[in-house]
Amino acid sequence: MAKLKGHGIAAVNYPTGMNLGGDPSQALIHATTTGSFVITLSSVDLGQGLKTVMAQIGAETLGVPVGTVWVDTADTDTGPHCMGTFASRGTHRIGNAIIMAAKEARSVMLDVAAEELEVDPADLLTDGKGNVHVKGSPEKSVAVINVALAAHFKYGKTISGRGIFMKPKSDVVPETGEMNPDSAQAHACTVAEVEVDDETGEVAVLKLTNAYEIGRAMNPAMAHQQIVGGAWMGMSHALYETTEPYYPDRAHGPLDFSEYLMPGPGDIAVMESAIIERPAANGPYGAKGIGEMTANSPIAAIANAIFDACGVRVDSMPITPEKVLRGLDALKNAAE
Amino acid sequence: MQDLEQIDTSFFSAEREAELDVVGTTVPRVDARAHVTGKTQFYEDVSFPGMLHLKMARSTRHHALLKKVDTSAAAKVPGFVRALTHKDVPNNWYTILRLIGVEPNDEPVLPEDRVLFAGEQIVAILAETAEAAGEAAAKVKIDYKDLPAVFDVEEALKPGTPAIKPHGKNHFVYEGHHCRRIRFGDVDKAFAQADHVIEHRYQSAPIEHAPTETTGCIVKPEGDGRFTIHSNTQACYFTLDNAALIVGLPFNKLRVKGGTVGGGFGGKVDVIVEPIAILAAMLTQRPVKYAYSREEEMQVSSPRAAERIYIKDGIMKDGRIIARKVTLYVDAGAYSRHSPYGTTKAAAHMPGPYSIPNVWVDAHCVYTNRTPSSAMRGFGVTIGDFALESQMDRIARLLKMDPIELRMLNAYRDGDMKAHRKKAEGCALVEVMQKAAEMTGRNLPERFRKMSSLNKEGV
Amino acid sequence: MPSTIVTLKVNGRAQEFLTRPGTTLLDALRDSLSLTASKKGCAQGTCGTCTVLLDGKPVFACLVPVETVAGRSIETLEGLAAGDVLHPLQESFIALFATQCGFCSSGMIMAAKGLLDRNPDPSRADVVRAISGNVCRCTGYEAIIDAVLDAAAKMKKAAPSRRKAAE
Amino acid sequence: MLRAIDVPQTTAEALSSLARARDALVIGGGTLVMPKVQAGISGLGALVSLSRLKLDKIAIKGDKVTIGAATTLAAIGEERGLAFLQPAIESVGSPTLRNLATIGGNLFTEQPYGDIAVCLLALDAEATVATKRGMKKLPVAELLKKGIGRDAIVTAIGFKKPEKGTWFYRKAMRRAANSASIVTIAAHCSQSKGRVAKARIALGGCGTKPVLAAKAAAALEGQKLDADAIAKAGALLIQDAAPFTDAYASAWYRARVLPVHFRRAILGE
Repeated sequence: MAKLKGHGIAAVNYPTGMNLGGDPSQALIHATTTGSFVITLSSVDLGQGLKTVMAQIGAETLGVPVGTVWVDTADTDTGPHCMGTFASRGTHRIGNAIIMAAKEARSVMLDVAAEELEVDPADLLTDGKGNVHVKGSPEKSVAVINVALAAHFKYGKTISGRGIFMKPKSDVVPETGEMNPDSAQAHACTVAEVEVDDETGEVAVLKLTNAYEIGRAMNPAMAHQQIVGGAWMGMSHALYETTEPYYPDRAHGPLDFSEYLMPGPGDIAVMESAIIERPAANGPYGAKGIGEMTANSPIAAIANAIFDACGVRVDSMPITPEKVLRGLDALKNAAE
Repeated sequence: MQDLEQIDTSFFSAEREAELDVVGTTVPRVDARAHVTGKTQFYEDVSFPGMLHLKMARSTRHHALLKKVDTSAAAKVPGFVRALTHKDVPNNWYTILRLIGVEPNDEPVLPEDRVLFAGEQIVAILAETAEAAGEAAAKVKIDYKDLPAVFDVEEALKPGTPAIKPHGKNHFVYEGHHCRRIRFGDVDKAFAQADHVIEHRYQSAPIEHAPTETTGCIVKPEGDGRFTIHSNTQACYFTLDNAALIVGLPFNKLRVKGGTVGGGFGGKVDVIVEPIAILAAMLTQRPVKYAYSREEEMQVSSPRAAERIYIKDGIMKDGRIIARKVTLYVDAGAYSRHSPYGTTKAAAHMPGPYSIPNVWVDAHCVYTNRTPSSAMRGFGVTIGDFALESQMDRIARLLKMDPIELRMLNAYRDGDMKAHRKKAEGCALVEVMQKAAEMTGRNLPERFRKMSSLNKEGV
Repeated sequence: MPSTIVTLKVNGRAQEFLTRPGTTLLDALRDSLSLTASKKGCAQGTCGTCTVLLDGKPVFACLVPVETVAGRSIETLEGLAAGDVLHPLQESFIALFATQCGFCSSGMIMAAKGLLDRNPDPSRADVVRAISGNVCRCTGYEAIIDAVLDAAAKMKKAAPSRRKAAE
Repeated sequence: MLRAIDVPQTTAEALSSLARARDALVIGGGTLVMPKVQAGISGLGALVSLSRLKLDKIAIKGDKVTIGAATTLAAIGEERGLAFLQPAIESVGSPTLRNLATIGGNLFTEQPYGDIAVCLLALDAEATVATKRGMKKLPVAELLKKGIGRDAIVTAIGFKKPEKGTWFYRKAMRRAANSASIVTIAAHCSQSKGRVAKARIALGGCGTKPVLAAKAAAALEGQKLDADAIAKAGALLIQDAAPFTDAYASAWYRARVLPVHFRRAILGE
């Protein structure tokens, strides 16, 4: 018995905001008289953290504390249109719509603050702590809540903004495939280290080292969540998952989580990752989107590491112990 | 966070400049406290008095004519309320891609005369409890006449294989073409000039999104002629628009309320459960719940498509790839759903993040008698990347080259023309490899350390 | 189908309700008592989203006919925080970003509580074992394991002072 | 749909409850029956629960072990006197499942689950079965082959604790924990003068129920437990096994790795 170790690498790009058909998303923002801003959307949070990142983008553009920005979403009666949360479009599309809406709302907020402070709006800054003040004289300031109250009760103005992001529909030239199918490309490289049991074909992923380029890590801890969870899914795809274990044979399809195989908490790999940022010109604060791409580079990196470890090239997913062992047997037979 | 990864600011430092206060910082998740106290409301956490439960009688055959559907035994189950068949559906076509101009309609909401996959929904049963609905659904008697089924993508395209689709072909038609094509340069000429030509086949099997929360919805009639749909859809308006077209209601009679979704990964964009549940609520004027069981989620909800990919490369001794020919088959299963779009995305992704002067892609969207596949995280790209990057490893070994150096040599850079004729910008493939090399303690030769996505130095 | 009256002690309070034969503990909690923190991810005992404590031990509530546990003590996620004060597990799950979609969180935290109640000083392997019946599709488990260990460390630190306060 | 769930206080009540309802099933920990109930098994009208029959005691006298049928796997795993079984217990499901699953239920579990039944078969355990006509003892080997009939209840399981160094267990899994079995091997090889006196080998993943590998066991008897003897016995395992294909592994793979895991089980690799 031997445990054979090997390394493999894979590098990928990922098209974010993939779109051929025009897929707009809208955002509305308004100030309440309680010192908060509400961002209204109809977009959906799948757990990736859309609500948190959208609040950050809104707060950044408005220049107010993130704790005073609420995201009200996923209701078609109250929120403006959004195509949905898929295709790594959430951060990119909705983020851009929020920036547009927040700029408009900010401009009204500064106009009202300017009236209150009797200065030119162009001379005003937000401090990110809930105040608007005059450039160079932080003591000459007014609280955002007071601006909101003044707007409503004194000037009869709404502090609000409307935003939309749309990439026009791109048709494909059927003869050549000419098209404009994405908004930005994110990048990843994974180096996998594996161990193959030469008697059973079992593969253990010891370590995944990942480098990602994602435009901008909007919230590093949440980018980390996508990285760790995505790389786990990639490892799972590489070695375990399928609804048809003997594809194209339809038999033996798993019906529950006992039969549908995925690595459990006892099977996870050591992970080390780094993020590089190359802001996208068309992304909100340069963001490209990270959600989908993280699962991709680990798959081939693991496949290549298995080859490196034991000389077996498995070119069908998932790479089950059976496929590896059949490969090892074939190598042995060829050598004999 | 203990081991939050570093953001390496030494790359692209000129482009990174921006003064940001909130973006780029770790702020706590706004939903975390509700998650850990159990207060987050998922769609299934609401319920209404008098709510009916919907369960489907499903096909046990891969491909068959429906000779007779008999619900009389089901109707005798205590708690049975009514059955719905295709006759009850005003516009009996799923339309998920109709809104963005993808035709033809090819999937009935409830089948009229035939089933195309095992697990296909045939008759909807409404009952007072989930148990009664399940028992009644099991008692729907369906007489089938089996038809030949096809399960292999290349088999499906062979002349002589019976067509399983009404349009007479086992593949989607792209503007008159049998597949989505990319034609860039002249691959055949380049193969003739190449030092090496290698071709390999890659294959994947269908993969389930496996969210911990299964797909489902609860539809409530509001008494003013409107219906509120509590759903875990990934796309509220997509669901609203498609459902309205099927049930024949003006769009403004529907209201979709989503919320936090218990995992999506692309699996909750199909709009399969909502239209039939709305219809059931319309016909009974009672709240209706249609939630997939775990078994349905695993075997009936659309998976990530299986793909078969042939890659043929023309390579020079120095490592330059001068031609790449890709023949790709997406196993769409019985119906289109989002697969025609995913296949286009797969074609556009070729030849991977590399600048190759001659590229030829035929990407086929093929119908077989299996569960329809659809979007999943990395749609159209994930399996292609497995094939591309396995192939790159093979090339490196063939040339006895370092696999990082081979990739860096061929990596696309700003200004390069991609095979689908879009100029590359914002590239960073070179840099992620430089970073990965550094992290794994590999010293790249100076030529490769100096490479950049911004220019052609070292190529 | 005669219904029966069942009494449970849920989160320290006696709860009485009417139930149809074969109703699971999970359905009883969710439908009869409106305690919806526990989720129904599979109804087969394979996902762990319904994990609650039965007399202090974690069980899959979807596998327990509620009539068979009448009179016994149940803990759910709703009972974990003392008013506004979160349990250390809850605090650590927030602080270490151990939740994403949140659907597994209730079961994960209850499985972890079952562990920490019996073993205040768990190893990483103990934590892995304790949550091995719980599926998470988002996080890759690492943050969850870290959060449970973090909570254990916090509770250990707090324990001596708590004892002192009691004296 | 269930008409009734009965939670009797005595075994006699449970038996009469079963006798009354022809469409009733016994339920122990619920890990086998409840998934079926919730998937909507047809023809099931009632459940008779063992939860209040107090069948959850473990008694160890010398090497004689008696375990109540409703004892949970978790409780067995915590019993110091049964430490030899702990690796097997740990290999079943998760701690959460083991807080419900019972040893009696394990006897009725279809492979590739039910590893404790594989152990009980290797231990030549005996089940105590309560029927209308009274109590009877039934070897686990026979119970696994024939079942006990619809209206009987397993109340206890007894076996002799193996001597130190004579018990071997290994389960090949797809995950570190919470995995069904690729193949499971449980073997009791009593030894005398450095040679195997008597061997009893049971296999999981090699049939719908655990099976005895009689030919391999016979080949081991009289031999030293060395690599050569183990390899020879390992090659014979398949003669008594009928590995199957499921979502975990193909029949080919199970058969192919069976001797490997057998060797690892015996040598403790």
